[in-house]
Amino acid sequence: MRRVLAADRLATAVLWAVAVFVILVLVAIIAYFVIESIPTFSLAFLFADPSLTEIGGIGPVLWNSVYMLVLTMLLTVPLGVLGGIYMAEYAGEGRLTNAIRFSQELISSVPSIVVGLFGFALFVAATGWGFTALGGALTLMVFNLPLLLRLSEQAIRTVPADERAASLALGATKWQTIRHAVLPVAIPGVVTGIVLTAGRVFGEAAALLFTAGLSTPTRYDFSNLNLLDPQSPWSPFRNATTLSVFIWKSNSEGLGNYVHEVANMSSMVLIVMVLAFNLGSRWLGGALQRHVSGL
Amino acid sequence: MITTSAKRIGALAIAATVLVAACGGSSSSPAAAATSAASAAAAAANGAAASGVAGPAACVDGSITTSGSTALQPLIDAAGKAYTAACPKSTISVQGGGSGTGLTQVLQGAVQIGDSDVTAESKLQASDASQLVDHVVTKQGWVVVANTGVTGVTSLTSQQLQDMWACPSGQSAPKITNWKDVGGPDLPIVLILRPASSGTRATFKQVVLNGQTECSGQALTEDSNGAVTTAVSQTPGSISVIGFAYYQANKDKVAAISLDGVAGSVANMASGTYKLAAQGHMYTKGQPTGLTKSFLDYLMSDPIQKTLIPSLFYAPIQ
Amino acid sequence: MNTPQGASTVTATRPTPTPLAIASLQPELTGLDPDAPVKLRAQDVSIRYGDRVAVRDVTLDVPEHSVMAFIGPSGCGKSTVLRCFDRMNDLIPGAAVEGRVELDGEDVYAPSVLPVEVRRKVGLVFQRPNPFPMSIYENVAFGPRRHGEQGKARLDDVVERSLRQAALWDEVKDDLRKKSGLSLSGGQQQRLCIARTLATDPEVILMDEPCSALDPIATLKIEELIGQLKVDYTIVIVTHNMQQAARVSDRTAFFTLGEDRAGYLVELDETLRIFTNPANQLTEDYVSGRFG
Amino acid sequence: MARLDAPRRITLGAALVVIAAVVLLLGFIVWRGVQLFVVSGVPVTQILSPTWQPDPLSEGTTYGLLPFIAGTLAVMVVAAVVSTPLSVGLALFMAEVAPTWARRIAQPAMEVFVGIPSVVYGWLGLTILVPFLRVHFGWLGFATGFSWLAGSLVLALMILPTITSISYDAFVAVPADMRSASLALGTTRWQAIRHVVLPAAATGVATAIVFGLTRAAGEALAVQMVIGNAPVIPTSLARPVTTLTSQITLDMSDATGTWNEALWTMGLVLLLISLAFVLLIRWLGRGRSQA
Repeated sequence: MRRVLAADRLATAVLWAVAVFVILVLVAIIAYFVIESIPTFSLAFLFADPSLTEIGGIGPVLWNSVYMLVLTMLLTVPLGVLGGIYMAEYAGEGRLTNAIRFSQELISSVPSIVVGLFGFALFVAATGWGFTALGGALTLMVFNLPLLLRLSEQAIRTVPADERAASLALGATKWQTIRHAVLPVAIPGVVTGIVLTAGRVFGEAAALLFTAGLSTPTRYDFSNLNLLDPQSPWSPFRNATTLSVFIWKSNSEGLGNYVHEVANMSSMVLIVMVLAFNLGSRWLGGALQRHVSGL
Repeated sequence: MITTSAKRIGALAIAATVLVAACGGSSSSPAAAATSAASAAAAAANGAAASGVAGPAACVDGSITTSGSTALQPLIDAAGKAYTAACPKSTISVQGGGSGTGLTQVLQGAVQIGDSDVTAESKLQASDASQLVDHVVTKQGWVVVANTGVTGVTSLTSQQLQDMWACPSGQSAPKITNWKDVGGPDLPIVLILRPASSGTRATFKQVVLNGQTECSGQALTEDSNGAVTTAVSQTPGSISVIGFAYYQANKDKVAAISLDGVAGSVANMASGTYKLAAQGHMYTKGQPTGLTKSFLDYLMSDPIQKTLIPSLFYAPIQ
Repeated sequence: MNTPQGASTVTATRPTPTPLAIASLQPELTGLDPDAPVKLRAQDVSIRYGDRVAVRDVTLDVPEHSVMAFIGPSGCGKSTVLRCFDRMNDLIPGAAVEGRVELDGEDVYAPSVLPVEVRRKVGLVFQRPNPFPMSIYENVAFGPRRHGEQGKARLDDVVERSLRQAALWDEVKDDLRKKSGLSLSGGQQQRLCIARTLATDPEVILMDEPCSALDPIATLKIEELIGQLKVDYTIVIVTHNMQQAARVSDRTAFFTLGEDRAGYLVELDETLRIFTNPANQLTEDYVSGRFG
Repeated sequence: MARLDAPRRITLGAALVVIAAVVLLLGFIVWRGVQLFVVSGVPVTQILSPTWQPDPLSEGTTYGLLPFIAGTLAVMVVAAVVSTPLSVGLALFMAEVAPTWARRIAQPAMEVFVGIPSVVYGWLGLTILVPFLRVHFGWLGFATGFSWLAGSLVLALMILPTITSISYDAFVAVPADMRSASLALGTTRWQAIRHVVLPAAATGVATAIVFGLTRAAGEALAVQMVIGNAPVIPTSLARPVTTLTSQITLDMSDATGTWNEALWTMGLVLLLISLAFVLLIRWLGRGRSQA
């Protein structure tokens, strides 16, 4: 009896210790970057151009991260959500469903560097586009689409069968039912899925090395709205180093003097963005949930 | 092979590139032009202040990308900045990636200029290399650097370096594995190599090692000049090779070692007495035109050769 | 403690002694032993979940080797009271028990008493059969093993004895180790759960609506089993089924919800009395099906 | 097949894009991956050689991928060994032990962990872990700090949230009944966890670990920054080793010709490894649905 109780106490203590340790590691990581960044950080860092010889800034790469995010989402969201609708509403169990599901699982386990190689061969070399934001976004789509499709499917599946039956019983067609009865209820879940997928775009680097390019053009002219002009910051046909790639690049190609400071500050900005994204998505998901259920 | 795949879809690809390039090159909506003009003066002043280098004699609009050698990158990057500062309607993207990247990509048409530390012939098949046109724009050098903890060793001979680097046939370790054998402290030597595909490593192997194979088994391999610099500065007993510019930017973090009694300096390289040097190549696929030609010409002009190149620790081409 | 309400105030409407005293007046009628020692006792027990009072001021005694049934409408706190005897309420965050709960005269909520010790003496059979996803044998041997029994022969003995007591032995003896507990029918699963409880050698068995998920035939088997088990054990059973309470129990406690939504004990008496001539109008209404 | 209405056709089309992407990706990688054997005529068995001598300028060019495959597996396995106790422990804590307030901290913390990009982990490893190992564990043979262990520790941190969240789901999926049943039999909480919750969630936890391994096998940049990239068969945790992914990132940009083909073959090998993991996960999942 005493031994059993001692084991229980010990195990509880160990589990607490593990939890505290892991959380402390996380806190330490964040604190490290914040503390390391404070002496050199200024708001100008967020907007200035990168430089090989001085501290510079991350303006263009920050813009590129946001731009790539939007572009990837523009490509991924319609396909992912529509595919999710198919899987949840139309697909029965069968070979096709099985094939789609297997494809999902396979792609989500393929190393991102391999997806990057694929993107390089297809979207960079074969198309002749060179390194472009579009090539990067298409590559990111390849491995974000299955995830989003899965998450939307799950969100749609959680809508109770009663909702569908009620709508169908009123004489609505299947599509009307999906459109007006199912989707509105599933929206919060779908949005959470979109946000989760989007978060990965911020962090991905390996798949973008060989697709969106490593250079950081400066002097963005935001009044240039010509989407085909590689000089325009709005154009998908241009190099687009994202913040994650930039951190890797500044370690490998930075000239030395400020590599540390730049990488630390960039990491901090990246972590803060991810944090904000997380909090934002929780808030958005909650707000949507209230909005939908309040209707 | 990338090249075969590229050829197959060649026609399509070229069509696409031409379309994009055409749209890109000729695009100057009135609004954009006005804004660009307005910001031109400021940008030019900015650029000039940053580099202290005069721009090109004549501007050509457009957008090009160069990629390749990280050793050449600081030079091309600075030249590109100076060019676009003076010519606000042109964009020059400068990427690293390594010499092989530059050569492969210029061959594929992914970039307009491929920068390389080595000749195309040494990297590509003859049929591919013959499609490329070589533009030698500078001479660059590398310094053997050691961790600052390695005291008392300021110069090494080629023979010593060979004994530290190369594997005698049938051996898994080099002849010299401790600094004390070359007059330094009692500290194991840690070799830090670049990837076997890198131009820096190829040049060092050819010039210093006489083509002998490196003992890669126990060595660290780091990706690029920057990563090597970080690793050498951190790792006691380490030795590696980095470009002049990277050394100059990190003088206080790593210790330079003279080669055969000759210090790695621009003057020694220019005079030909420092042998760990090579020409910096910029390759185009076929003869250059438009902005590409203008940029290459600019690189050969006085502001670059006489001002920028020495300031970044390269040597001019006479 | 607040002024006593609930049970005591309600029974006070009739000039009779406490319910237990009534039962003891007619031993010849019920066959109950009036001198049987008290096994479980709740004294002024109130149970709260956070701010909400779930049950208030329950006072009752359960004599040894007898069966007591708890009946009453949904949400009246029968299960809550039941579970304070083996401290399973401790597992619900925010649950707090006031008053005194005794097992053999000892306070089970005393700081020095460990829930684990209480639960070894007081077994609990759940509403839905919940065998572990392991073999029948392992299910029954689970408790003894955890309590330190290692010997194979003794474990075999315990398993066989418990399964026999639970009237399941003949049905499962051939595939004790082959079959998962989950592969049995609902009624068999519930008897397996009872066997599993018996294997830990408890003194009291609490049953929380043990038949509500079972069909009538399985229910009957469990009821027969309860009749056999009371010889050796003290049993408290919560049930929704009044016939079941009438069939299996010696005494019945009727709970209901007060105005404040808190449950309280209305009346406790021998079962025959509760179903034929209850003291309280509420009880009468409930057992005759007029409310609840 | 019945006639399809428009919405059905459109949504089906979207779903088929996933299959198309997989087929295209598989086709491409396989096609490029076999060039080494088909076009350059390197014997298939040569990739099992321990010698990586790809430089066409040196004699005895050999495309042995064994150091990379062995390195990938080695780094991955040690990462899982380090990460599993921590992440399963944390998942158990969150599912079984944590009071509400602690869970409210731990859950969002895990989400933030998932969100931290891998390059950031790599950068941390390079600037903190590598020097730390060298300075404090130099006596154990960490001459440079760049090592198998450094790579595994960085990976362990990266896969921690993956294993945690999947095994947490597995623990939460164990019916509350099971725990109550155990406790009602007079077991301690730890006994209930050890003998009821853990066995019931075992396949889920196994799946979580395999997911973690998959992620570890595929991670490129973070590992490459701290592992030293020496193409040798791993023999000591303190020595530099290399992996498939890091060699691809190192050489892909510079290697041409047959050498380049060998890198695509590495990509193919990686793909086969992840395929094996997917099949393993499916097999585990099947076991669970039967139970």
